[in-house]
Amino acid sequence: MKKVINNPNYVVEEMINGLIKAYPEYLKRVDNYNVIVRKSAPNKKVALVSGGGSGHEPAHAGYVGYGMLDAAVLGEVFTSPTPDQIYEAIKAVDAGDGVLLIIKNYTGDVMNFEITKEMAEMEGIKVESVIVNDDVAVENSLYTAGRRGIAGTVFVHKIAGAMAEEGASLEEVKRVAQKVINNVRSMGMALTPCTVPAAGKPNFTLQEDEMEIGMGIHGEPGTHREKIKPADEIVEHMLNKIFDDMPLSENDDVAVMVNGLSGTPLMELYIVNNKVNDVLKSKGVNVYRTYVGEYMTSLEMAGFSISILKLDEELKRLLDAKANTVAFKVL
Amino acid sequence: MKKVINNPNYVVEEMINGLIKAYPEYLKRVDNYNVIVRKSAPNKKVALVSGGGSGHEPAHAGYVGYGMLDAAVLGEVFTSPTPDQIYEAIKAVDAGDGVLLIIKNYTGDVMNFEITKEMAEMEGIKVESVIVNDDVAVENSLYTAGRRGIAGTVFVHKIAGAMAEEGASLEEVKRVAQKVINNVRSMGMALTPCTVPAAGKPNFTLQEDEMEIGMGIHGEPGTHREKIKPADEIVEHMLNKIFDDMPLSENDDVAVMVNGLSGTPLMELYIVNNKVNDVLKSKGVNVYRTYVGEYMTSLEMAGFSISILKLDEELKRLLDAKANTVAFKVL
Amino acid sequence: MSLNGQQIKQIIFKIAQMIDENKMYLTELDAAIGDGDHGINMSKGFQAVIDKIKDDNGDNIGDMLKKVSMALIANVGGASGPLYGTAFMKAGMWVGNRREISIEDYYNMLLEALNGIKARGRASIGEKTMVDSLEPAINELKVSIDNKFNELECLEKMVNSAKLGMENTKNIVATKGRASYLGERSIGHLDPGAVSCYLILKTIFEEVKKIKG
Amino acid sequence: MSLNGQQIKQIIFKIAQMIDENKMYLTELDAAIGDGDHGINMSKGFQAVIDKIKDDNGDNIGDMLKKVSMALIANVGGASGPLYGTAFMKAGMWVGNRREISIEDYYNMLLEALNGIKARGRASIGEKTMVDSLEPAINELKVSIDNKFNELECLEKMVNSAKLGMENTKNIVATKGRASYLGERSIGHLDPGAVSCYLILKTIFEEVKKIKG
Ligand SMILES: Nc1ncnc2c1ncn2[C@@H]1O[C@H](COP(=O)(O)OP(=O)(O)O)[C@@H](O)[C@H]1O
Ligand SMILES: Nc1ncnc2c1ncn2[C@@H]1O[C@H](COP(=O)(O)OP(=O)(O)O)[C@@H](O)[C@H]1O
Ligand SMILES: [Mg+2]
Ligand SMILES: [Mg+2]
Ligand SMILES: [Mg+2]
Ligand SMILES: [Mg+2]
Repeated sequence: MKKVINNPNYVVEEMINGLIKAYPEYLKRVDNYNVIVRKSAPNKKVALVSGGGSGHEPAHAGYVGYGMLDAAVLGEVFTSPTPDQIYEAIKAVDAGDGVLLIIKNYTGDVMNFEITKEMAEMEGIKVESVIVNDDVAVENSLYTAGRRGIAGTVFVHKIAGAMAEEGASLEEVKRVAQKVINNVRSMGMALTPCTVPAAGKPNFTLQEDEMEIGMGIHGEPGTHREKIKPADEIVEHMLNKIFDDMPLSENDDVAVMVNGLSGTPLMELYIVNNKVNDVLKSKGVNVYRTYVGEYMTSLEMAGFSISILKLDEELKRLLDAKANTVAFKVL
Repeated sequence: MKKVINNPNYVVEEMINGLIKAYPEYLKRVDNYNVIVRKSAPNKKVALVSGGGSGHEPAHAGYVGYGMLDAAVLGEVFTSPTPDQIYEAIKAVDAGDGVLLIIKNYTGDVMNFEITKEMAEMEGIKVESVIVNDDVAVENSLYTAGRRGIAGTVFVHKIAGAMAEEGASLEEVKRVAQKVINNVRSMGMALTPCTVPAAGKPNFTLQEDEMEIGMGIHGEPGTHREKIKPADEIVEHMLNKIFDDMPLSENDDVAVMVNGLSGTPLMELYIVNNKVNDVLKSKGVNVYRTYVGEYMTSLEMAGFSISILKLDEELKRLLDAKANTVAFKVL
Repeated sequence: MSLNGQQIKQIIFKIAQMIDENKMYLTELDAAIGDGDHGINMSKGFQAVIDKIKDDNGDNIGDMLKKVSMALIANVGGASGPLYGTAFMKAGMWVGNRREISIEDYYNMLLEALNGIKARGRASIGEKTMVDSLEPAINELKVSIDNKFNELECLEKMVNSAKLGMENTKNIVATKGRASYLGERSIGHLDPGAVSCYLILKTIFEEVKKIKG
Repeated sequence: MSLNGQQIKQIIFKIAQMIDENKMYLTELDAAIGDGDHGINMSKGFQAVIDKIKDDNGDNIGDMLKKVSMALIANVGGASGPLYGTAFMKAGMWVGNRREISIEDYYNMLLEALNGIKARGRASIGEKTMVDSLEPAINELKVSIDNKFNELECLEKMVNSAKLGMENTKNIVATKGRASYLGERSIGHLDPGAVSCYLILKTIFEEVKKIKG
């Protein structure tokens, strides 16, 4: 395990400290909790709370700030945070106008957030939640745990966050968050595994010439494993899986996110986007905005995901609204 | 070689296309050249041009935009761009107020940029240049090629860019760029090598438990190789090398950049920053701003660099001035 | 059978010890079809349980079980934390301030726990989860009680049924939890949660046998 | 010796061919103490040179050499591009619109080239660069011309001296270019630029010998 760390058991603690020390103008920590909140938020607005296991940085603490999240709850590496932590986040940011929980669809996350929601409701706090499930590598059916939540989550943070910043009600913020979820689809692939520090060894293996298509952000299995192909072929396959699940028509407006899982250089992400853009244009789809970078990573895993968000006028306006967070800024 | 690419010979071309397609609102390409310029710049201002080999993304094209660069010239991977390319960039952005070339101190870069400078001067274009040499892993003496230019370059782009945006003269912009260079020092380390696509194999090897201290961003050798140590010890050693070269006093103000070389996850960079911040505070140094992320990478290399910039009031003002580029934004 | 709070506390301590002994085993089971942390999670949680109730005098069984629940919820993490946490919470709510429990009480507590798990996990039997060992065990317990078998016999039959259910998870395609991402590839593997649940029921039986036998 | 433009053009073509044949060798030398691209760079550059001058009738030697220079500058990349480019540029500027060159002209052109390289690279002899084969070669050429040796003898002595200088780079610690980052570790390796420079001088001698011999 080649990592720049001190002790595998304290990576989350030291990471939080390093993050707060880097950006005290944006972030502060709730004492004794792995909860990061905005340095300053307006007194009256719907608060947005997200979170999940660590190891996906900049998600989610990097999205805490003006126009996005009010709090992020950080679990251990690849492990859902527990309700006591989530509850503390809710209490820290609730300003009386209600709290929206943005949850990625993993059994542990969903249950831990939902227990907390019940706890908070018992205390009279208005809490709503949405579950992001953009990963088309997993079939969505009543008889499975359903699609996983991956990089598309960042669009939910951005758009619901902009809506909340505008002063909308909890119901409105939830509505627009759910609209994003209904209109975003993603798919990932991996070239290499990653190593959870406490485990000390990679969570799976791939041969020198192999890749896994549909790989999840914790190394969950994808649709299949095959020999590495040229970037363009990989992209075409992944986009087809996305289109199968969410057909696009001519003149549709979309936002694109080409998300690096961490080990893949930006150069390759741009090469991927070159093809993504071509395919979309060839279908007559209008690419309204593109985001290429590392938004939702998977420790040191090499690979990427593509997310496509279908836009209407409301989503465009909110996507372009001002945001000022460590990892996502719109001037 | 595990890469998401199509053809090793076209990586730069496809990367440029993917970049422009991602950010048409920020960037455009000079036809037939590997030159990327601002979508829109004021008619009258000093123009900033930087560049170098590719493989360091987001450097330098990611810094083209409001408040930073006017053009970036992209060489082949790890290879200086040639004068015909640089010349095209100069011609594309010169608005009559002169052009500042920001060069990283590598023999090839320096000579190619200087030849171009002479060519442009012969055409009556006012051109000045500065050479960034922040890497303290290399001793600076009249009898060596001198310190290399690494991540500290981004501070030069930011601060000189802000000065130019304010409408300062070429001499003023050059003065402040040189002030940054005089006050910035960096040092890097690597855990893994990287592979130039056209070469197809790693440019050096490191054992499973080894790291190289002082490694350059093209895999140039550093000061020494040793067994991996805890993050805190590595940081302490690197900072000491920086302080040896640029002593800091109590109450000095500094900006810190913890720069990932690409393969290292953000989590580890925050852990590094946790220690950097502690060491600086223990010396009574005031950390004015911190930047943690991937600013000047080295293909898929795992590792990081630390840059320390000593600040005065002028540098603080310019560091905080508005910037709107793909990879660096200040609201 | 009439167990008092002190005895229940001792049983919980034994469960914690047993989980610790099976930490690697459970983790390996999870590594095959999940993320390889079930044993680690559970053991961390039950360490916290011990801390939380070690000074409890057992006078209020309901309160004690709620403490167990909170410790599990706050410390296990992952899917099994909220599930086992909910189970103990529901059992504790049902038992309330009773000072002793009978075999019928025990049945009712388990039933509440099962319903809590199913509601929390939106799971039913046959999805390759802990429900697959717990639900048949409870059904068997009910039949045995109705048949007026003696208490230890009831518990033994319950454990045997849990074991069968647990073993049967090998034949099931997971449709809940992480293992569901594997689809058909989950066949042939035991579900780690079903195993930990079986082991807990087995520990309860063995401890009651020691106390009563 | 009086070479005309056509003959010089043929010599340049031979140089391009020789560089191509030594592409891997030069690249390997560079891999040891640099970034492993010197042969690739040079071969790419001389391919461009051929393209650029293949239709040149050689009437204006100065212009032709400037074309060579531009092709090298625009296509070699790296450090050697501007250096060799400057060399041919300076040589071309000196020769101007002469239609033939003598051995003395040749000496002056080389001297201009050397000075160009040294200025561009801020290098002097003993820094483990191409200067280490070029400068002794030029000095030797001067002495031979002053001694009124015959022309082929002058060139041969020049090449021998270049060879000695090139071989001596093994003993030098690099203080310019990428190899300088290696410090002491650069000892024991030939400098790739010194080798390519020696090979170019050698090719020139061999071609002149063919033409004149
Ligand atoms: N929706 C669910 N309903 C009931 N049990 C579940 C559900 N999801 C997971 N489980 C149980 O949880 C176990 C996994 O627990 P654990 O490994 O601790 O959590 P995680 O999967 O979050 O790492 C599974 O073996 C299964 O028995
Ligand atoms: N400052 C300098 N002055 C003279 N020659 C130099 C200088 N720097 C490098 N060289 C020459 O250039 C050669 C390397 O060329 P090449 O590999 O093509 O460029 P790069 O080092 O940029 O990859 C070295 O072997 C050396 O002879
Ligand atoms: Mg697990
Ligand atoms: Mg887990
Ligand atoms: Mg080289
Ligand atoms: Mg090179």
